[in-house]
Amino acid sequence: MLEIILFYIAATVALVSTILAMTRANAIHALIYLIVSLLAVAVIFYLIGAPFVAALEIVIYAGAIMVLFVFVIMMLNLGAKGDAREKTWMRPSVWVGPALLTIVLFAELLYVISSAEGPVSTGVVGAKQVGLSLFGPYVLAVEIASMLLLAGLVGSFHLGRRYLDRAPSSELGHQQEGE
Amino acid sequence: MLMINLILILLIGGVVAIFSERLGADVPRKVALAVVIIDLIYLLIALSTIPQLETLQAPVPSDPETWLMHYSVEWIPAFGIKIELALDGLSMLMVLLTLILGAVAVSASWTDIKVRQGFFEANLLWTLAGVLGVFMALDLFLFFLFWEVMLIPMYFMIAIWGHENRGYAAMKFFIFTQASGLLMLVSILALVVIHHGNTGVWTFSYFDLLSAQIAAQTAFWLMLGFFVAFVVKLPGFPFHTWLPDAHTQAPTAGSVILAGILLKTGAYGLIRFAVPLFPQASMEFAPVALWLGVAGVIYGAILAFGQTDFKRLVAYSSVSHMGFVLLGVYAWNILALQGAVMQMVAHGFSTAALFMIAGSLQERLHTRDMREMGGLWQNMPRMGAIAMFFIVASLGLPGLGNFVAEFLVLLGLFQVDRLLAVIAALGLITGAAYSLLLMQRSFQGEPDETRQLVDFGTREMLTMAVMMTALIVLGIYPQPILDISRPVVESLISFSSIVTGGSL
Amino acid sequence: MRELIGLIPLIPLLSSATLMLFAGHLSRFAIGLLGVGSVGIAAILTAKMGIDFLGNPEVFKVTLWTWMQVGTFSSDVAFYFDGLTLVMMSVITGVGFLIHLFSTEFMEEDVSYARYFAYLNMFVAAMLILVMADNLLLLYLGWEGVGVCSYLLVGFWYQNSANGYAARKAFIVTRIGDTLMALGLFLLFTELGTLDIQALGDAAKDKWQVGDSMPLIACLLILGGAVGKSAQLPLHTWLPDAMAGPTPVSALIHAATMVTAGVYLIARTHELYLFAPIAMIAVALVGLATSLMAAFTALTQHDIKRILAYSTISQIGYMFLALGVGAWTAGIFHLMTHAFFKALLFLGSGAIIHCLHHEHNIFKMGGLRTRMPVTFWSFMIGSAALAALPMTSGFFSKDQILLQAYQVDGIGPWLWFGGLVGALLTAVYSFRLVFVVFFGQVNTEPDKDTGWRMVIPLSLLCILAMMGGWIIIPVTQVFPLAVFEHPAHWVEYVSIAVPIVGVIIAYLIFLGGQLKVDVFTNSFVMQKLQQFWFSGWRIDWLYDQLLVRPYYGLARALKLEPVDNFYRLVVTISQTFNQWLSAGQSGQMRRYITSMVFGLIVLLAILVRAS
Amino acid sequence: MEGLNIPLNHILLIASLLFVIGMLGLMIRRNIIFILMSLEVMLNSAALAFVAAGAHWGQPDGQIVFMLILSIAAAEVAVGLSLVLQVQRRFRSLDMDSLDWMRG
Repeated sequence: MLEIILFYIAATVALVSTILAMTRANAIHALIYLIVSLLAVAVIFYLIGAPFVAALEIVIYAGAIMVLFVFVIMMLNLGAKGDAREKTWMRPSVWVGPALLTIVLFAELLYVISSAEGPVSTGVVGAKQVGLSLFGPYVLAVEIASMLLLAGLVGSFHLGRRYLDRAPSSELGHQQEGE
Repeated sequence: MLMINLILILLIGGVVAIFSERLGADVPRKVALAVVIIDLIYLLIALSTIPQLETLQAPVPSDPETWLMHYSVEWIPAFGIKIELALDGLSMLMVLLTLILGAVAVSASWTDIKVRQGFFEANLLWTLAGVLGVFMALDLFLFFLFWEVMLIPMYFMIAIWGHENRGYAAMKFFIFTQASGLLMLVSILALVVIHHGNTGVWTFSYFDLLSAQIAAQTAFWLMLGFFVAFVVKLPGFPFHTWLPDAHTQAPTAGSVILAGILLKTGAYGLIRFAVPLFPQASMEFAPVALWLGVAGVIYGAILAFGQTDFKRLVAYSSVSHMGFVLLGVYAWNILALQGAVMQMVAHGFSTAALFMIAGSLQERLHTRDMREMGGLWQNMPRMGAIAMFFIVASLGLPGLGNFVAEFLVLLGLFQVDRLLAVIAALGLITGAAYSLLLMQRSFQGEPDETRQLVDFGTREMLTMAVMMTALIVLGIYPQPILDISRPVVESLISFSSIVTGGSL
Repeated sequence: MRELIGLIPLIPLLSSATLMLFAGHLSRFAIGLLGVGSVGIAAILTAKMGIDFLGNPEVFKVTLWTWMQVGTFSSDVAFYFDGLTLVMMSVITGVGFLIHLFSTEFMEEDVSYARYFAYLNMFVAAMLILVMADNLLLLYLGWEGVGVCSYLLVGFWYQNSANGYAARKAFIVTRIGDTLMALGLFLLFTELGTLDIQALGDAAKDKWQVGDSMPLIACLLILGGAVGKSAQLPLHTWLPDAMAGPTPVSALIHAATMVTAGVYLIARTHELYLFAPIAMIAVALVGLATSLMAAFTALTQHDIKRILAYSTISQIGYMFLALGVGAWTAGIFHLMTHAFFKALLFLGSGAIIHCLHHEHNIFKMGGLRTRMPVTFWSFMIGSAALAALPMTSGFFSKDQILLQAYQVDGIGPWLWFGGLVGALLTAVYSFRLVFVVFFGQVNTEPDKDTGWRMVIPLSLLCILAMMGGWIIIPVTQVFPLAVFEHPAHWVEYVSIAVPIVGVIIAYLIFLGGQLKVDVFTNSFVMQKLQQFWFSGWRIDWLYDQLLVRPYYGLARALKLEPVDNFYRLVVTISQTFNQWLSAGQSGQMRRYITSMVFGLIVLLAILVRAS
Repeated sequence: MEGLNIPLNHILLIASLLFVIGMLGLMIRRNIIFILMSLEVMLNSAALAFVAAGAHWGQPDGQIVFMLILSIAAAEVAVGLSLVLQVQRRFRSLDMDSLDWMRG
């Protein structure tokens, strides 16, 4: 019974903080709400019997990835001017249309998932089981994930270097004239 | 092997021509001329070994062994694609015409081309190679391949060395031929698939596909695919509009090849493929094709009359003349078909020569606009006299090749449909109108004494002499040509009449 | 000897080719020698053949080679020689030789001397082929060949655009007739299976009945060709304009030989015409109408050559009348005498023009009788023959025509009467010409007199024009014998008297001045009528409005290629699609995402429906 | 723990709500940082659905897909953020709408 209440609280927190994260003007504020949302999702993971995933969610998602965001936002140094501009971009004319589309899509999803029945979980699937499948039938997926991460590493290393600044901006300007 | 060699000599000659440019700007044209002439001599030597009797023997369309030459090796056995070449009287005439006009074309562009001569001559030779392939290939896949091969170098010739509006003209030429070629490809593939469905054999060979059994409705659409491809090339009304642009913008050699040879591939295709492969469907379609032919004859002549651009006028005259070929093919009796073959040969010479004259004028006057010409006879009497010769040839003066052709076509057509023959005969009158207008506007009239123009020199006179001799011989003693094509034409007619159970 | 018949057209042809190829390397004397000599040799050979033939009148045929043989169609390059051929060849080479000789003087100052003789020799060759041809296709070759030579010679002085226009008009108008004739050939071949002239006659006897529609159509088509070439109504308009060419050309081509080719053609194919009586009547009516129309027109012209041109049209009309009434011998006879006296008149006018600084207007001439006596006498004799005054050559031939026309059942007397009116007019206009040009006061002084190369042809032609009527042409084997009953004597007397009356009228009006016609001619109606006649009955204008202008308009309207509009439409449509689609490529990420979402919604909806 | 006794479609409802919110953010935000964040939300919601489905069947496969998604998210963020840095350096702006050179 407690878990059920906890679940609905976590779900509410996740939804509210995500909505707030999407609508904030200040990037850091938004990020904090996002972290909250992730943590709430981690709680849900734990509740539905996936403790290993809950841990990963907190450590890697809320921890590593979000910190990356924080670093970048700090490097960009957006400031108050950026916030003001964000506000001007959030006019109703911008979001009414997308919102309608979103509602339609949600309605469709609702229709689809309404047919799902049964309890969400019947027991805990622990780290051991996950590890066994991971290096059993899913070993190829592990390899793919490692390749992907390597590619991400190389890509971000290359893109992050400052010497790209020397890339001929005149050439880019030229292209623009050529349009 | 001989036929492969003919094509290979030209293809390799093209490569040699590109590299020979390093030896000097005027080397490639000499190389090209040498290559074409070697090819011609090679062909003549090979032909001389065929006994006279055999050229007069009727080849059975579906039996390659009765043809003058036949060569076949496997290429892609999985689909039954072979490298299959064959030569009968009709192809032989066309191949000879191609090589002679090829040499003429090289001569026509002797001084015309100022940049990248090597590549130009290479394109010229490759076009010739493609055309030879088209005239000799009897595997439909190979035929289609050569059909495309001759198109692309020609596109380059117009697009790179053409005149002021070359990009547009080259693109138009390309799209028209390419799109119609794709229709033909669809037809070829459908034909092969249907034949496979009936017999379980994959084959692209003309000889096998002749006997394919196709439902009438399907045959009609397949025939239409071939017909459109060939009529665009011919060009027949109303698919002719690429021609005036392409001709006007092409360099002289390009126009010579285009008018002299490339258009004939369309006519050849109709005679060789479109009708024999689908005799029944062609018979049903013949009235439409004949009306298109008549429309081409008259429409081309009227538009030629309205032009002020020398080359455009000649281009429209081609439309008119090739209308006679279409008439000849679809009248499908021996008179008309022989006339169509004659027209292919004679028009090749007369129009090529007119384009050479147009090119020479443009080189000297830097304009093709006839409103800026006039009285050129005074400045260049030799060119004037030669122009007069070819103009009266093109208007169908008896004693020159074109007359024999037009007469036979009309006579053959008259036996099939008198009304059409009467309308087509109007083309003789309108033909005279535009031809003489051309003469009047360019060479006659008020001369401009201040012009300093160089008359034709020895090289040009020699080239012209070749074509004039050819036209005179065709005009007063056409029998050798008629004898060469007669067995082919007769056997085609009898073949299709067996299939349709009657005359077309 | 017979095998050498091929040489007769070949020699002028070779000479022509030589002149074209080596024009720059030959002296003027050599050019003249070659040009005149080749026709001279042809004339000598013809004379030899003629003498042989008269001694032993045997028709023969020489086949040189097969021209084309396709399926059942076959045509040889073969020459057929009979009396009719002989007459035509004699006229062509004989008169042709004299005109060539005349030309050497007339053209001596022209820069394109060699070109002139090249064309003229080629013409003689083509004309010989025309008359010698054994089949209609070879005849057609000569037929078109003379057409081109005529075109080349009319437009000889190409520097003047008007000449070029006249030349083109000549060619195209005759081409209309030629095309009709070509259709006639197609029909004949399709119906009778041959184009060989003799075989056609035989085949016709087998397959046709008199009065069938096929022979009628075929004969009318052939008549179309003849009408074009011989400048008869309604295709006569080119001939007056064709006078733009050098005058000896007018004499040779547009008076003596080429324009009479139509007469020859109908005479040659008379066996077919026998199956189509209606076509014969059509020939007669065309001839009569033309001769009257042209005679009226000639009466009002100022230009000496135009007068002669209309007179030629009119005289050929007589020949057609003769052919139409079945008087083939008379028609051919008139063809020959006409060749003599009309060549004479043209050469005479050429001499005048030559000596009078290229003056063409007869009212600027006058009093030349004493200045140019040879020319005067040539003109007198020529005009007398033209007017058919008794004892001249024209008298014999025209008289025969009129008398035979009278014999025709039904319309005969009307034809005869029409012919008489024409004869009267002929006498008036021809002597109007003589009186205005040679009598009265001198308006323009000639700057030179005729040299021997002009005098000799003129004198010889004078003799022929006077005596030609005594020649008996050897065509009795060619044509069926006409059943000739001598008509009442009064008919004959009237026929003889009418030309004399005409001359007297001309004298009274134009020379003596006794007959005051000013009041009459100045009346409003007559003024209008004169203008109408002067313009050639407005036929040129009519064609201009009905055919030439619409054709030019059509060509101009179509110049920009309306068919291309369809393809341009295809291009425009694909460009429009291109614009639409590339407008979607806005570069705005959010829009892409939005459209992806939209797509997602649609896909999901499809999935939901499907499940 | 012996599982959670709530209907599966409730958790799927949460997941889809999170997904559409992320998508809405993707569509309405112009700042690249926010776009990347929205992507994170969407990836996360998808991961939630996977894990829930896995839990429903008592299988570890859902969790494995979560880990795949995690690595994708990590790689994506790494590359995306370095791109953000480049964009900021070159254009002095993070406005997605101004980066429309690919306009057709």
